[in-house]
Order: sequence, then structure tokens, then C-alpha cells
Amino acid sequence: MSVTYLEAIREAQAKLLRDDKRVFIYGQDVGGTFGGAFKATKGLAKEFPGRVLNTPISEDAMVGTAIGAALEGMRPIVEMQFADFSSIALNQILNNAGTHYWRTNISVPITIRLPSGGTKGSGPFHSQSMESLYAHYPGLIVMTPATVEDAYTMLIDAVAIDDPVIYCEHKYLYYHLKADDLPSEGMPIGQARIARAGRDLTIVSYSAMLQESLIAAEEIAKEGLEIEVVDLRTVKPLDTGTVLASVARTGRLLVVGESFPWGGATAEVIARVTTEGFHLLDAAPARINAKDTPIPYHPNLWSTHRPNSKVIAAKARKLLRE
Amino acid sequence: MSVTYLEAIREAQAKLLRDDKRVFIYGQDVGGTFGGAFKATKGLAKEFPGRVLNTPISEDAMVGTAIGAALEGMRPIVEMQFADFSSIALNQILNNAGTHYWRTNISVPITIRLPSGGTKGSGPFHSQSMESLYAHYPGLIVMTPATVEDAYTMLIDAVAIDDPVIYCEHKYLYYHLKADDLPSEGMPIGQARIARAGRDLTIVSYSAMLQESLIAAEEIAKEGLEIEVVDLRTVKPLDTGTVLASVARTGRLLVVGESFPWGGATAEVIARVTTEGFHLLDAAPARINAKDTPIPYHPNLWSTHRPNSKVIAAKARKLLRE
Amino acid sequence: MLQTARPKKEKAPTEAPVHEKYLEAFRWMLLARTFEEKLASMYRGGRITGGVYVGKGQEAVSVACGISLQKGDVFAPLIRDQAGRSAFGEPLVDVARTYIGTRTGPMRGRDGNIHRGKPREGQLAMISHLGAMVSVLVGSLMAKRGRGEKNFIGLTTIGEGGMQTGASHEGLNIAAVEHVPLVVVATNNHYAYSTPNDREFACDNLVDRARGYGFEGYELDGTDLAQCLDIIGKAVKRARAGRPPQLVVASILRLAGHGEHDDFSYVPKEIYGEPFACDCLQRTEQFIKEHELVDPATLKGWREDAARQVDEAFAIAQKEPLPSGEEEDWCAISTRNLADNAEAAD
Amino acid sequence: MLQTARPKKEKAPTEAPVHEKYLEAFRWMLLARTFEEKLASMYRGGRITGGVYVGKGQEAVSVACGISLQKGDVFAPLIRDQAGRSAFGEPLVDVARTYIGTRTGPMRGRDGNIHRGKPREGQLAMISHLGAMVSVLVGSLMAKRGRGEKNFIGLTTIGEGGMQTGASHEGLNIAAVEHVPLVVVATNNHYAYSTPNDREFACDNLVDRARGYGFEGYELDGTDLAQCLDIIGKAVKRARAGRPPQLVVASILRLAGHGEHDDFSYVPKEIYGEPFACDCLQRTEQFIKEHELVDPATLKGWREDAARQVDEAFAIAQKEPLPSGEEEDWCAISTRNLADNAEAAD
Ligand SMILES: Cc1ncc(C[n+]2csc(CCOP(=O)(O)OP(=O)(O)O)c2C)c(N)n1
Ligand SMILES: Cc1ncc(C[n+]2csc(CCOP(=O)(O)OP(=O)(O)O)c2C)c(N)n1
Ligand SMILES: [Mg+2]
Ligand SMILES: [Mg+2]
Repeated sequence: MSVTYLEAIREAQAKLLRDDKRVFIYGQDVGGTFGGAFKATKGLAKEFPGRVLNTPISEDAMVGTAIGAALEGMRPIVEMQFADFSSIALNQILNNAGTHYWRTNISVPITIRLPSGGTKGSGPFHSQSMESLYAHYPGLIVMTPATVEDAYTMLIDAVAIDDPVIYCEHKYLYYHLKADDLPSEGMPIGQARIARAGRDLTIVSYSAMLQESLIAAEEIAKEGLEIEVVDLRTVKPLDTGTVLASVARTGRLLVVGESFPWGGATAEVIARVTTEGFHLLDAAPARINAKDTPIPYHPNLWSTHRPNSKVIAAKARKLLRE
Repeated sequence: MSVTYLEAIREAQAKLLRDDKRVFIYGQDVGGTFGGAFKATKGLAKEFPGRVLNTPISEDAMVGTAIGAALEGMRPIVEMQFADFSSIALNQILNNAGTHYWRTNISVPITIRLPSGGTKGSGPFHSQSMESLYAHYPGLIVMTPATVEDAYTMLIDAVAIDDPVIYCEHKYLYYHLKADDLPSEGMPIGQARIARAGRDLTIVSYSAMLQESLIAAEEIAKEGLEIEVVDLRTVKPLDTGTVLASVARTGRLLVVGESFPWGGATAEVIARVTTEGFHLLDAAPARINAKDTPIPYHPNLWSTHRPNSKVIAAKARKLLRE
Repeated sequence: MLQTARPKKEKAPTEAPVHEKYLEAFRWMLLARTFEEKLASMYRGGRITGGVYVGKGQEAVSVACGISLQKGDVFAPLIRDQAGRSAFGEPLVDVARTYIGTRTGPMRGRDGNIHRGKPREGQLAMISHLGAMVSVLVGSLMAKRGRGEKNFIGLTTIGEGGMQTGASHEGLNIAAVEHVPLVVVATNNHYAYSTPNDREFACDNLVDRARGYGFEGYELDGTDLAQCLDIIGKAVKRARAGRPPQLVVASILRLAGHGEHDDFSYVPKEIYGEPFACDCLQRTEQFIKEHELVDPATLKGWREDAARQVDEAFAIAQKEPLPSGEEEDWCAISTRNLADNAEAAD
Repeated sequence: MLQTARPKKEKAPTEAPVHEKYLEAFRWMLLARTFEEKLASMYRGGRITGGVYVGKGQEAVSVACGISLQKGDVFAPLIRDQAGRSAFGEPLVDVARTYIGTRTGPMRGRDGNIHRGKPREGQLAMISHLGAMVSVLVGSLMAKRGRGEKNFIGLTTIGEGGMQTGASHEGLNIAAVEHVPLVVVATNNHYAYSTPNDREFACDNLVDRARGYGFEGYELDGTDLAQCLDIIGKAVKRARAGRPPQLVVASILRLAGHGEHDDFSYVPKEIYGEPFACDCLQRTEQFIKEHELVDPATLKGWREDAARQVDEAFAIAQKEPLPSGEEEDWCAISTRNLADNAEAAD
């Protein structure tokens, strides 16, 4: 048997609906016989009547409704059709969900699923990686699973957590990534994972870029150099400890993300390592992001806009020579 | 004669309306006899009939309307009543204004004024610094003037620029900051300024935190150490060159911002200096931000949440000892 | 500026028997007015940090909201709802605590003034962004229905300005789609801050929006307590009975500044001659006197009682501890082991 | 799922003389249909990257929009507007270029499919976020009025799904406040992607929204080209004459998937029996035949001409250069000296 990243997300939701009657799914086209633009909720409306609900095209109200339901003890999962449309709900997410616990002492256990990241031909409005916007503001947990196993267990964890969780699932991984089966338990949330052990350079990454980083690392292994690859798993909280420990071993740091270059996750990792572990570094750290333009439609452009294993390997080689 | 930061903003708008018939001001309560929640447009509706227009409470539509007018050759200035409410317009700003030039080859010359930052008793929804959200996405210029002179000339520049500009004006500086008179010319946009020369440590800052940094530098000067203070002026584009040159002189870096700690301007500055000027640093860089919670209402809390000259001086002393 | 004032209507004579809650409602109105007068005077004396927002002129509408609700209902009030909040059970001392920012108040000094609530007691805590609370309330009602609760409703208030936000539109529409037992009381007080109606919307009558959402819509004269109690009370009953969401649009004039910092000099003198500009509290008191619903001594007693309650609330709150930056728990999430620490270096 | 289908009305017999643009409109419809059929087949053959979104069933409404406009007007089309875009002057080759992503197209491979336009020619380029273009159009109209242009109008289309977004609400309201010469053509094609009307809105009739905004509102049967031309044409005239913004609500059924990837199996069979499910193109052709407006040979010629135009468009586009990542200008702003460079290190 084999299960994809997308199936893992569906299975996690099926399990959540089965095990916890507080859970419901709210989003555009998630219900009926359709099961979502990506089929992440396929069959669930039938299996769990009245608990997988189609909504109007109203991202602000979808999240607002989820917040209200969460305050009354429910555990809503909101599916955005694409991460990019969560811009419409940003105010509810940042200013309502994100502030509620601190203001009132009452937490808001909602999970917002963001189908994120670039895929071929998707263009400026169906390709965005928005983790850095959400992580910048207080009050939210931002998950960025990079493996089938994490996609599964982290979504289950997300719903269990009493605070709002932004769950960034990468559309590129939906079908590209397969596992043999689903784990019954995952690593604790908040801990980064050594996805590949090494000694010569640390690459820190997450989501789809983890996979590109691993390919780059294998490539370079052929050249006799061993790259350690750290999977952040959650960009907020960011597990500085694991990253620092890795850099302590390797002395070199490359951070790779798919979102836009200014600020964001890669800048944050570099800021933490250099402020807290400056003397661990034997060379200047480096980072790779997408380009500072909208995400292009045509694959010729997109493949340059998006970081990939080749670019990562090239930068890694350069760093390894320094 | 003396002119405040707020008066400079008003004067810049008066000049713009006088000199350029393409300019109009669009925002809640900017018109009539009222002239805006902070009086930044006081008297302008009367002086320039039909060009300073009150809008419904519709931030998304305010910005959308401005985009459309800009496409037809106008130079709209949108006033958000508080930066915090621009979350409602974020989609229009990021996804419409920010992508338009790259997609269609036609630029969108709008200026969005964001009354930003904390003031006493303003609480979670009237105190935010949102520069890092806007700078993260492509297609926007993000200004953060820290002086009366810059408030004036940069707003004039903002309207002249063919691209969308997010102009973050700091409410704390509105009345606190005074100058003798208004300059006829300012520094070019995109260049940071050495606000204070020094040799022992570089503090990079912008907006209200520049003023706190300068106070801290004066404080420490009494102890015989000279801090160089760099005013970024625009956080995007970020003038890496000026920052690196300063760090080359001092060997030490502290970055201070008022927005939330994860990601954002301070992380970006540190990432640039450490990736591009690692060997210039004699010690680990450091940063100071607001706390990772909503901005509190009560002054006792707010004064701890917000970085200030004392905290900056303490951190600077620590860095200077390293 | 007056062009959007509704064509003058004859004031409908209140023929119906006095509403059973008329006097109770009046006392809440009196309490709110007394409280807010004190608050405003403290503000002028520099004793309140931040803004002070009062509901002067809006007490009849607001009290009718709060008083029509019962335990188990959910109330999402907005800026000018002191009367309704009190009537629904918010202790005055919590208001004082929030304005002063004590550690003991529901917001513990973290948030202030009108941004307060106790969600566990059915009092949602508004955020500033207008319209955002409508959908939150819808979600609460869905959850209550989902777990089999019966006989509850939700009520939220909004200004005519707030109705122009996208959030309020999405919230109203989703309420109708979910068919939740909701009452939305929109008060057209003719201004959003300094902006008069003609720059806010262009329809003849905001109640016409009801139909476009599949709501049932009603209008009322917000200066007339009897009408407020009657029409809002009936809307609440209809929602409770399972009818579609209800929109009630009240017309009044905001009789104070947007906040106490605002001298509202932009309001032209002539508007005070409009029927909607009448002070609901005075009108109610006059009605009580004219119809001798209580004797003057009782009225005087009520007034004194209100003053006493207000003084007590502030006296208690002022003695309570203020928050402190050093002792504060700077953690925005409840799952403490998942707190992020960007500046661990210190 | 059918519960929101309107009560069946007798189809109003088209008594009026044939609209002067009836045949011209039919030819645009035919062209759009032919083009989109080709596009869909290319998609199935794996020759189009990304999505393909067609307007099958919606051509009558769309063409009536495009054909009612004149030079100087501004058109903000949406997903299903090939017919209208063509009628307003968009060269077919630009559509082919955009779908193929050539460097020569208006979007130069940077954006694709329906996300295209030439703002300088009055064709706004939609972003995906539904409702966002309404206020953009309002701004364009204000600017044109501001610099003294006369006799122009703006027209935008939206789906019944898109009408539930906050952006569309704010845009419609601000249009009425600014009293711009705007026509909004909303097509209720009974689905937003897979979601049927009953989970989109709960009002009886979306045209009732018009009144709540201060718009004038009209309904039409979107399968009837004559009605589309008549009612949309009149709305355009009224807007041009300075009347308030116009809302036209058309009823049809989307006769294809949301995009070509979508088999629309969620649409229940029975709905195809509804009058609004009729294919406007077939209906128009039948009318032409029945009334012998042109002879069969001419009809055949038009069909061939459409096929030829489509083939030509693709033939040209396919020969043109594609963009290249290396040669691309990766700069999102026009003020090149202000470009930020986060990763100068390389
Ligand atoms: C989305 C949003 N934009 C702007 C504001 C700032 N603001 C606070 S109250 C107000 C006026 C509200 O007018 P209305 O809704 O009519 O209520 P009223 O004050 O008249 O009771 C404005 C513009 C806000 N709170 N939310
Ligand atoms: C704000 C927003 N949310 C979600 C989407 C994704 N989306 C694209 S088209 C569509 C359905 C649109 O339905 P409708 O407005 O009725 O137009 P139709 O496709 O039926 O012509 C959805 C949900 C979007 N484009 N914008
Ligand atoms: Mg009002
Ligand atoms: Mg539709």
C-alpha cells in the first residue's frame, strides 16, 4: 500500500471526524459529492453528514464563523481553496483569532488549512506561500509539513492544539510525495527534525523545499560531502535549538524557503542563528528564496522563480568551498 | 517657526494637491471640515474642493478605487484611519496593486498612508506596525520616515513614484517630533541615512525606533563610546550598502524595530549583513523588537511591550562589551 | 449634508400599553448615561488613558437589545452599547476596570474601553475592525445548535457605517445561509465618525438590505423606547421561533462626539431639529412623568441609585491592582510549550 | 439541491423586433464557443498548462456586455467572458497567447488564462480574488469623470458566488456613493464551482440586492440573446445617461465544468430540465433558423469563418517565442532604481 501527502491529509480529517465530535470542516466546495478543489475531503461529507459544509465565497466569514464555533467548544477545520485566498480572511486570522487568547484568556482552537506553494501553470494567485505573513503576527502556530507522515500527524495535532493553527500544506507535494503507510504517532509539535544527517553544511528548510534540499544533499554526497538537512516542520514556533545544534556540528548554514525573499522564514532562521550562535559559524550563512516578483504562470518562468535542487546544490557547493 | 511631523504630512499633501492636479486624497473622515482622525488633512477639503473625499468604511474598496483611478492617470493618496485597518485592504494592496505592473506592464502609482505604531492607551488594534507584511510581498515600496523632514519630502516622493508606495507614518512622532522648517529637497528614496556618526557599534533602525536609538546613543556617548545610528528610511528597498559600510566601520550591529519579532525588518537587516558582510562583524549581531503578543492597552504593559531607549542602551552596552 | 435625512414622518403615537420592561429599561438607560457621563468627565480630567466612547442618544436601542436577551443567548455588542451590555448582565465594575485597565478586569489591562467581553458568559469581545463580529456570532450559534441547545438566539449591533464593510456583508449572508437564530440591530445614527450618511451609502433605506440577504427587516425610531422594546423584542422572538435572521434598522442621532476627544463640530446645527435627533433618555423620562408611571420621588431615587452604582464601580476598580510589565505573562498562546522565542539571546 | 431554482416562469415570447445586433452577437458567441472548444481539446491533449475556464452557456449574457460597450468605456470581465471580451475588441490571438504563455501576449507568460487584460485599452486585467475588480472599475470611472471625459461607462461581470465576497459588497456600495456610470452584470449560473445556490445565499432573488445599494435592478433570462441584448443594452444606456449604477441579474446554467479539469458530476441530471439550463447558443441558432434571419449557407460560412479565426489565432500564437527564466526581467516595480535586492550576495 502507498499513501500520498494529499491522502494523508484526507485520512487525518477522516480520523478527526471519526474520533472527535467537536470537529467539523468548513470551506468552499469541501462538501457534497465533490470533496474539495483538491479532493482533500473526498467522501467525508457522505461519511459524516452535516459536518463537512460548503460555504459561500466568503473567506472572512468562513474564519469568523470558525472562531465563533471554536469559542463554543467546537474544533473547526477551515479549508481555504488556495492559500492565496486567505488574504481575504487575514484580518479575522491575525486580529481576531490571533489576539483572542491574550485579550480574553480564552483560546480559539481553529485549524486553517492553506493549500500552499507553487505548481506548474498556477500563476500569481494560486501559488503563494504565506507562512511568513502569519508567523510574523502573534498568537498563531504555523505548521509547514514536508512529509506524508507529518502531513498526517501534524494535522491531527493541529486540531488538538487549543490555539489557532495555520496549517500550510504544499500542493506540489500532494501527489509527488508518497509513503508506505501512516504513522500512529509523530514527533512533538515544535521540534524540528534532522531529515538527513551530515557534517559539512546545514541546510534548514521546510515544506516542498525540504524535498529539494534533500535531493541537493544526495547530489552533493556523491562528491563526498555530507549535508545535514533540518526540517523545521513548524516555522512558528521555530525550533532554534535543533538548528543551532546542527550548525554547531557543521559550521555552515544555508536556509531555503519558497516564499518571497524580503523577511520571512529564511531571514528569521538566519537572524536566530547569527544572534544566538554566531561563533558556531565558520562561514557566512546563506539563504535561497523565490524571486521578489509575483509567481509566474509559464513553467519556463516558474522554474526559475522557484528555488530547486540545482540552485540549492550550487549554492551549497559555494558555501562548502568558503 | 516650528513644524511637527504631523504638520509636515499635512503640508506635503497641501503641496501635492497644489502642484499636481492628478492628486486626490481618499479616506475615512479626511474631508469635510474634519480633516482626518489625526487632522493630517485639516483644511484641505476646503482648499481643494472635490479632491479630498470621505469614503465609506470600506478599506478594500478604498484601495481598489485608488488603483482604478491610478490606472487612469491619477495619483491617489489613500489614508487608512489606522494602519491596523489596512488588514482589510491587504488583498487589494498585495494582490492587485503589488502584482499589476509585473503582470500587465502598467504601473499603479498609489500612495497608502498608514498611521502606524504604538501610542499610549491605543491597544491591540490602533498600534500596529505593518511594514513587514507589506515589504514581504513583491511590488511595493515601503517607506518608514523617522524625521519631520523625511515625513515631508518622502511623502512628496511617494506620490511621484510610479509604483505603489506604503507610507508608514508613526503616530508617536506626530506631535513629539518638531523641526525648524521644511526642506525643499530630501535624500533620494532608497538611501539610508547616517543619523549619527560613530565607530563602536552600528544601530540600524527606522521610524519611531530611530528616535529611541538616538537617545540611547547619546546616553552611551556619555560613557565614552560612540554609536553610529543608521536610519533606513525605506525598509523596502532596504539600503544594504549603507548598512554594510557602517558595520564595516564599527564591527558591531544592533537592529531595532517596533513590529513583532518573528521575521520582519530586523530579521531582514541581520540576514543581509550576515550573508553579505559576515566578516565585518566582530561580535554576534543583535536585534530588539516589540514582544510577540498583541500590543497592550495599559501604559504599564505597553511601555514594556514597546522597545525604548533604555532597553536599547542596555543591549548596546552588552554588545559593546562582547 | 442633510440631504440624506429621511423625509420627516409624523411621530407614531405610542398607543400600545406600556411595555412590561419599560421602566426596567429606563433604569438601565439611566445607569448607562450616568456611567458614561462620569467616564467622560474622568476623561476630561485626564484620568482615562486612550479613548472613551459613549452611547449618548443610543441607549433606548441598546437597552432593548440587552433586555430582550436571556441567559444562554449570545450578545455581540459594539461601540455604543453600554445600556445593552449592562442589561444583559455585564457588571459595571468590569467596565470601570477595563477603562482603568486593572489586572482584575476581564481584559486585565491588555485591552481597553469598549473592547471587552466574557465569551464564556455569552458576551463576545469585539475587535475594532467593524463587521468582524457578525460571522463570529454566526459560528457560536451554529455550535450551540450543533450540540443540541434549544431556545437560544444571538444578537449583534452595528452602525450604519459598519454595514458598509465587506466583513459585515459576508457575515450577514452566511448567517442567512446557515439560517441561524440571529438578530442584527443596525443603528443609523447619521454619522460614522465625521462622515454623514451621504458619503456612507446611497440606498434609500438600509432596511432594504434585509431582503437581499434573505433576512426579515424592520425599521424603528430609536428615540422611542417603547418602539425599541416592541420591535427588537419581537425580532428576538421571531429569531427564537426559528424564523430567518432579523435585521432591525434604528434611526437616531449620535448625541456626543465619536469619542470624547471629538467635539463633533462637523454636525450642522439644523440636524438637531430632526425628529431622530431627540434624546431618547429625556423622551423616556418625559413619558414616564406625563403618564405618571412612577412618582417623582421614585424617579429621584433611581437617579441617586444610578449615581451610587457608578461611584461604587469606579471606587472598587480604582483600588484594584494595575498590570505590570515585569510580572506580565508575555505569551499570546495558551499552549505554553509551543510559545516561540525569537529573542532567546537575552 | 434544486430547492433554489426559481419557480418556473413561462418563457416570455420574444415579440419585439430582432435586435439590430442580434446576428453580430451570434457570431461573437459562435466564435467564443468555437475558440473554447478548441482550447478545451488542447487542454485534454495536455497542450495547455494550468487551467482552462470556459463560458459555455454564458455566451449570450457575455456578448451582450461586450457588444453594448463602445470605445472609451471600461470593461472588467471575469471568468466566463470570452464572448464579451471578443466583442469588446480583444484579439483572439491574445487569448491564445495568454493560454500558451507566449512572450508576445499581453501578460507575456507572467500570468495566464483568464487573468489577462489591457488596461490602457479599457480592458481591466482581473485578479483571481472575486469581487476585487468592482472597486477598481469604480476608481477608473471616477478618474475619467474627474478629467472631464463624457459619455463613458464601466461594466463589470460577476458570478452569483462572487457576489458573496466582501470586496464585491464594498465595491457596489462605493459605486453607488460615488454615483459612477456603472453596470454590474451578475450571472447566476446556479453553481460556484461545485456549490449550488442554497449554500451560496439565501435571498429569494439576487436582484433584490440592487435596492439595498441604491442601484437600479433588472433580471433576465440569460439563455435568451434577445433579452440579454435588450436589457443589458438598456442598462448601459441608463448608466450612460447618468442614472444610478445598474445591476442586471441573469439566470443560466453553467454548461461545462468549473474548469476543464472538472467533470461537474455534482450537477444533478434533473437540473438540465430547467428552463435556465437551455444552451443559449443553440437557442439563438434555432431562432435564426426558424425566423430565417440568414440562409443556411451563410450560417455555415460563419461557422467556418469562426473555425478559421480560431485556427489562425492558435497558429500564430504557437509560433511565437515563449518566455525564458534567464532572460526574464525579475523586477516587480517600474522604478528600476528602487528595486530591492535581498539576495545580492550571489
Ligand atoms: C474596518 C474598520 N475601519 C475603520 C475603523 C475606524 N472606526 C471606528 S468607529 C468608526 C465609525 C463607525 O461608524 P458607525 O459604524 O456608523 O458606528 P457609530 O460610531 O456611528 O456608532 C470608524 C471609521 C474601524 N473600527 N474598522
Ligand atoms: C475570494 C476568492 N475565493 C475563492 C476563489 C476560488 N474560486 C474561483 S472561481 C470560484 C467559483 C466562482 O463562482 P461564481 O462567482 O458563481 O462564478 P462562476 O464560476 O459560476 O462563473 C471560486 C470559489 C476566488 N477566485 N476568489
Ligand atoms: Mg453611525
Ligand atoms: Mg456561478
